[in-house]
Amino acid sequence: MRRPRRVKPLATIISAGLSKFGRREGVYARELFAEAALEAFHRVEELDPGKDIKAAFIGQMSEAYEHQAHDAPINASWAGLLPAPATRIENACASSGSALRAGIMAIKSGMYDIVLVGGVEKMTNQPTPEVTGILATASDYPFEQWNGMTFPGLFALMATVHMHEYGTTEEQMAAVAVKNHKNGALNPKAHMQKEVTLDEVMKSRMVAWPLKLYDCSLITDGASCLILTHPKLAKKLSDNFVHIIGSGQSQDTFCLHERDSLTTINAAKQAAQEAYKMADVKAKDIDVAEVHDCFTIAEIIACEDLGFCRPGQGGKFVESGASNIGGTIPINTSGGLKSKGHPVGATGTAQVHELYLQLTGQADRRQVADAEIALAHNLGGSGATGVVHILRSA
Amino acid sequence: MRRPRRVKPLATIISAGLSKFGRREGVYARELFAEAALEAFHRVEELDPGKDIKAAFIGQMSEAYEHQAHDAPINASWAGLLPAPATRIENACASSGSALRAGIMAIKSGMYDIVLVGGVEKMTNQPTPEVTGILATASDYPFEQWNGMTFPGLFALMATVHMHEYGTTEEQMAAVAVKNHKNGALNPKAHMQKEVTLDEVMKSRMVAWPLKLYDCSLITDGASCLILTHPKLAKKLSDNFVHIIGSGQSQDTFCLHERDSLTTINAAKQAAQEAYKMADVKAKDIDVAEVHDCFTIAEIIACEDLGFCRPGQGGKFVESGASNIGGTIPINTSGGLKSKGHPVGATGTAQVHELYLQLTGQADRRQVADAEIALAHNLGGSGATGVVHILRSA
Amino acid sequence: MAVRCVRCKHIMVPPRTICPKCRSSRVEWVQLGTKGKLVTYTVVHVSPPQFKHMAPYAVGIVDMEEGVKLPSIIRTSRLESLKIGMELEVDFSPKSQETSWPHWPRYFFKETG
Amino acid sequence: MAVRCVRCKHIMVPPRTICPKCRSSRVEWVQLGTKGKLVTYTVVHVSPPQFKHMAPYAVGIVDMEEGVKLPSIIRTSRLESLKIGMELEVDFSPKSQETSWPHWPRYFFKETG
Ligand SMILES: [Zn+2]
Ligand SMILES: [Zn+2]
Repeated sequence: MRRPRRVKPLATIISAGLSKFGRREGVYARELFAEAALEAFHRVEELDPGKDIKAAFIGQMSEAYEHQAHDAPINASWAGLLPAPATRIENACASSGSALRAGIMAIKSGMYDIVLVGGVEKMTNQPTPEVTGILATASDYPFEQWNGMTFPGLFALMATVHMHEYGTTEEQMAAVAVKNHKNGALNPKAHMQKEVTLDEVMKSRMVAWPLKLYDCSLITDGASCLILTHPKLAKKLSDNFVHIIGSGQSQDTFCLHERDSLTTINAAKQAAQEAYKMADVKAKDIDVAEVHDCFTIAEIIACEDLGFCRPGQGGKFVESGASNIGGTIPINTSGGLKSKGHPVGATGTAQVHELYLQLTGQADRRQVADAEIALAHNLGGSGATGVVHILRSA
Repeated sequence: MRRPRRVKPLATIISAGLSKFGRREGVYARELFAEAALEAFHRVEELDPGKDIKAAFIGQMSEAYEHQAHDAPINASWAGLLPAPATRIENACASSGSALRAGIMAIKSGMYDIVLVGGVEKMTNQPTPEVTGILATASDYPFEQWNGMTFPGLFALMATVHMHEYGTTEEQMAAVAVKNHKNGALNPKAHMQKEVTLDEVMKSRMVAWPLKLYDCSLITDGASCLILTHPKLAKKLSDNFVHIIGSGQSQDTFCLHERDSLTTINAAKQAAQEAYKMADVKAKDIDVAEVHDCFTIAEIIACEDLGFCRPGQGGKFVESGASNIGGTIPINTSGGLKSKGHPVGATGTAQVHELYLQLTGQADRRQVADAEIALAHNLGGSGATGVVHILRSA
Repeated sequence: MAVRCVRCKHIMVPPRTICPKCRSSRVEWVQLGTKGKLVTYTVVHVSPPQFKHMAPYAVGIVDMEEGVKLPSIIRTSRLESLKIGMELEVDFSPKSQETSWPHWPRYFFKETG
Repeated sequence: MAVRCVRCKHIMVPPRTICPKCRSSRVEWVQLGTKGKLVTYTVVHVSPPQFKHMAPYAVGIVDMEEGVKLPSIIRTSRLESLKIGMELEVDFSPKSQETSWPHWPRYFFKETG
């Protein structure tokens, strides 16, 4: 295998933390965030977080769940950070993917030497129809929300075309769910640690045809965070660090009906090209990836957009087992949004948390052997925002 | 006067735009943002915005006004930016102050060479009690919202102590309103272009004792933006540019009851110290300032926190005329949040827009003679977030 | 219902003030026709509270004769008859009484004929 | 009602899991007393919809004997008698029937005696 050129890292991750994902009744977002932060702090005993961490960027999608905006200072101060400035970053489901980018820029600009990035969402205190409505605020109000479109609905519109153009089947989509639940069953932090059969997925109730309940990610409470620093400082602070060598973010039209193609998510494709170029790696160099499987069709499209398989072949790709743990490119070893859960604002950095574990050999029963280069793929909304990061083990 | 050392700029503002502020009925936030962006684009004809602007950071406080989250990509694409990635920054009333900082880091990190920063809020499609409720989400839900506290209420709690400790009077607070309305009457973009008398302010109806209607900033629709680049590139692109030489952001406890003192806003004081140090200037070097007069008491405290007068002397300072246009340090020449209006997410960069006009000699009837160094002071919530920027003419 | 860029003739729905193709800010209103073809569709079973009374209902994207596409609810009593490529026409008839939604021209699509 | 840091004894309201003074994560519950002094107050005339039925009403910050401060609604029939430094005591009696607010111990303050 070609050894990619070792480019200079943008920033280095010296620690990562994740709250338990699930229905966390009676717990506020700020407490979830503190739980994730404490785990991250415990990995780097040399760090005095309240003194050493100089700024925080925290992804959170909605003020509606807890009637609380301006949440970043709350979350940060609950994690013991004060007076370090905290800033909320919101790009729907890509909120913490974008927060990670803000953190990278903060480090790379030289304005701060150690920063915390992360995300959080507390969703389960609202009933499902309300959550559906809150999530729908990330789609266009006058054109999409007003036309009765939901998030499953928007991704279903893509699935319908993918099936029509490429012959993708409902069973292939279901195979994504089966794989990710199998992985999630190995992850003690996952919301649903339970395997599902193809038959169970196929027979689950319809949400937005052709997407069924088990094609959809979970409504979950959770938080995630990472501690970033300069590559040089990393060695002094941590024995387990990984380098960020590529970061891309791009944008497509907000509404689906404005796009030329519905079988690809251009923002993610462009973000990946940017990140690949920066990192000087190619799709075939990736050893393990977390992709944004908010719906099973999204993972199929992601595999195509990221170049793991050819356009239209994403369904066959997952069916082949190539993306299983032990396959050529294991995808969503954490269980993904599908089984680990999708606390919207937490998702981007939760993906990177899993890759941090993989690249530092701490992924336990989910460990991918000899993983050196990893990719995280995070979408906002129905793909108006795409964020891709590439990591390299130290 | 001591000439401050000319430090290397963090980034350079090559253009600025502002929508008309006011009740903009039937207009969406995205249209307001495009209006501000178009104005900024027209100032730099050499720029091809859709091609040259590489990223956008857009402050917006609430998804509730238009049932729309994930707004940054919408606002940016309405301004013709695609596929440049757009990210929403939310820190309540300091949202676009923080967005400006994200833009500075983006430039200084070398990841982008030209970025757009700005902010927008469309507030008037909700009735005042609902707006009061939406704004209250920027205060703590379980402890402040739940105890019936509103934003005027939180600042009133500070005013009560300021009056008790320093003998500050309701008339001194009213003097802030009179001054800022006088300035706003000279600003064609201001929401209320109308002078008010001390008597009118004193007799206006009570909102939260001792704050009356005319002590409160306006509920306004509006947008603002700035175009940032490297100092070197600025000369090629614009004849009217100003340098950002200091940027600070700090954080205090989220709730008022957790603070040691209620007569100062520590987050702003610390942000100012950081910015002054970076810029190597002192309070007395500032020629013109925009400060966060969400309530009249806030301007009084700001003048003390920024070192324009001694602690407790803010009331006498405004009464003395020192902060009038023509005074020793003109404050809120734009009319401030009080008279220009306070479309929450737009405020931080709207303040800098005014200072851009002042430092490039384009402030028309509000022009401060020979202004070279300017300061912007932006608060989030009841002062959990403080953001201060210092600018220097080219 | 839509605007067209005066410079490059790009048609925009939603209407906007700057053309995303050529960045011109000169745009003009255009009237779209009434017919189009279904590009894609889904049937929404789990809906937000405002649409609960309609569920399950079909939504889709319709390619109009002018080359512009519109998102829309597809009114049909036969959800199983929906097909990519089928012909649809605009239906302006108000059947529901949403009040809290935006003041935007309300439209639906239905099968032709 | 409050938690105290086991290491540095700092009392925290709202209760939290990491001490903001010494960053210890060992905290314990403490029971506060019932009396305190008014640090500051205001009378809210323009309120959010949920509190409209009470307006005008007083809110303030109360300094408890333990040195911790609490935000609270101050129940009094004589709004004009409020004064910084006045003595107050906790009043747990439920008088309103908020339902959509958090499950947090509900408290008010009133004048002593
Ligand atoms: Zn055009
Ligand atoms: Zn302590």
